[in-house]
Amino acid sequence: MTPPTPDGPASDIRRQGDAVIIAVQGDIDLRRSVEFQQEVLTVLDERPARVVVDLTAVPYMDSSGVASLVKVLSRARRQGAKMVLCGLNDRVRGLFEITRLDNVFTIAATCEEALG
Amino acid sequence: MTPPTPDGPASDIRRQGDAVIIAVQGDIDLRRSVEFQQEVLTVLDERPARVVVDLTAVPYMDSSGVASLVKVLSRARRQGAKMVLCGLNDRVRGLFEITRLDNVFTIAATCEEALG
Amino acid sequence: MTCPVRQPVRMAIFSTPDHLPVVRAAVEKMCELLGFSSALAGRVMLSSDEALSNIIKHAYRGATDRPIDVEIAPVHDGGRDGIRITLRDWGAYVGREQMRSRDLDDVRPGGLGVHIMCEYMDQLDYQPAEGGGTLLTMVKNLPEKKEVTP
Amino acid sequence: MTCPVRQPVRMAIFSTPDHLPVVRAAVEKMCELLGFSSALAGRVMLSSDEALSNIIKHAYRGATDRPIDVEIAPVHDGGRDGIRITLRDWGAYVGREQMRSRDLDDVRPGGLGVHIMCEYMDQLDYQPAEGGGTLLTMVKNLPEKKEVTP
Ligand SMILES: Nc1ncnc2c1ncn2[C@@H]1O[C@H](COP(=O)(O)OP(=O)(O)O)[C@@H](O)[C@H]1O
Ligand SMILES: Nc1ncnc2c1ncn2[C@@H]1O[C@H](COP(=O)(O)OP(=O)(O)O)[C@@H](O)[C@H]1O
Repeated sequence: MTPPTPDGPASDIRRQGDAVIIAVQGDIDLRRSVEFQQEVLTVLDERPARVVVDLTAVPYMDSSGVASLVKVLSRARRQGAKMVLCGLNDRVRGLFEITRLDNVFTIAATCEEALG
Repeated sequence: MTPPTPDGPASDIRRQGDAVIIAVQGDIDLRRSVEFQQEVLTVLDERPARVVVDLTAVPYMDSSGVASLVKVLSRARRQGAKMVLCGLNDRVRGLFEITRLDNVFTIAATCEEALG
Repeated sequence: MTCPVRQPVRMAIFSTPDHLPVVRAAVEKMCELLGFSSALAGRVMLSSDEALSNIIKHAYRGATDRPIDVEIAPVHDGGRDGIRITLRDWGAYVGREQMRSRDLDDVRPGGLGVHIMCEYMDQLDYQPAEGGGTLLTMVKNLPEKKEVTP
Repeated sequence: MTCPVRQPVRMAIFSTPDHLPVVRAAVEKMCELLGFSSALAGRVMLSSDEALSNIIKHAYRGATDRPIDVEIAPVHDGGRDGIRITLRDWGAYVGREQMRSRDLDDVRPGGLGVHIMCEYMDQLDYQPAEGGGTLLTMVKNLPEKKEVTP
């Protein structure tokens, strides 16, 4: 197994009640989105009732990151899991608005709310 | 008078007791150091007993910024004013260390201390 | 007093996603120097990143060793200041007509980049480049200047 | 898993202080991508900035419209990863011997740039460039890798 590269992903996964919280770190762009998608899909393999994607430590996201989240969302829906996004900074929130996906995703005002 | 440019200086000057505190904002590099020097020299023209240069909002400084401060320090000394630096981030502090000027300048651990 | 930036910065990168963060950093800094707000800088950065991603994905079909030339230029057009990003690739030219942004009501992954660029930039122009490839020019102007009270 | 960056990024700038923040942003981002700590990235950024400032001040005597070519390249030298910054100007060549860093005990403004670059970088090499001007190559290696426990 290859050791993680210095700038490799550092998603932090923890469980709380029936939810799995996945806290992503770093920019989600063309460089990172496929792997990010795989990380969340792996979490969904556990068949949790809820998945919270915490984007607090994501300064930047592009349309490939959004595309990954769309794929993940449809998988979550298929298996009856609730998926919530939280911790979006203004720029990332703007990206969901401009792509009119802010009403397709459940976006919590705060990560506390997402877990509530 | 030309209006300030968007990225122009935003040094904030206030007085407290016998001290003038000059809070600088933005990188102090070759682009900015001459003007920065002029700002502090103008403050010294008021002949304050103490000048506190608050670098809390200075993410980056190069050797031209240090050179400006050396010039300002020698002027302060000539007119018997005390000059204190505060708010240096790790990188800026490192610059004073590598140029062995950390013992030439009075560098306060915190800006509160600089004013005390 | 520092003066506004007048000259363009050019970058020559490869068609690898690895270089995208470096270009984004340069674009963001130029926007900041030109007086763009953080929100607006984010839009310019995203638009140029989407355009670069499309060159990598579509014009070069995922090859990571092909050249892309980037120019980041201050512009002063009709009294308004702004930024112009020019991207030149040596891939197959595909006209703007072929790049329809899809119906956003149809929620599916992909097909959002062109829509984002159109919404966020003031000008977006694809031209066949001399010697092959595509020249993409994107412009974003600063909002009208308010009166400055010195 | 994202892979380490392998290809160089090139920038073509003018000899204006206005372009320094843009190069710094690109250098800092490349350092970050290569796994440099923030402290070490700051040193590489400062060193390349000092070198560029010297080109503007000395090689071009303050002229702001002359070209400078910058290459920011990942290097893998003897198993150690690092970054190489190459700066090319078309000014008068002055050998490294002429650039003595001064006695630091003599506190006066200026004369600190070369000292900083020498202290902070692992390699610093000035060569006359083909066709005139100077080619400055600076290298900084990452600290030895620690064993990685997966
Ligand atoms: N630089 C380009 N070269 C060739 N085709 C392109 C280019 N940019 C976009 N396209 C075409 O336009 C379509 C829409 O692009 P975009 O909205 O960015 O979505 P996506 O890249 O996710 O498909 C692409 O699928 C592609 O067919
Ligand atoms: N790129 C260069 N071209 C010509 N001369 C240079 C160059 N870089 C440095 N020098 C010479 O070396 C001296 C020391 O440089 P430095 O330590 O950076 O201090 P400073 O630039 O403040 O004088 C300069 O004064 C200059 O004479």
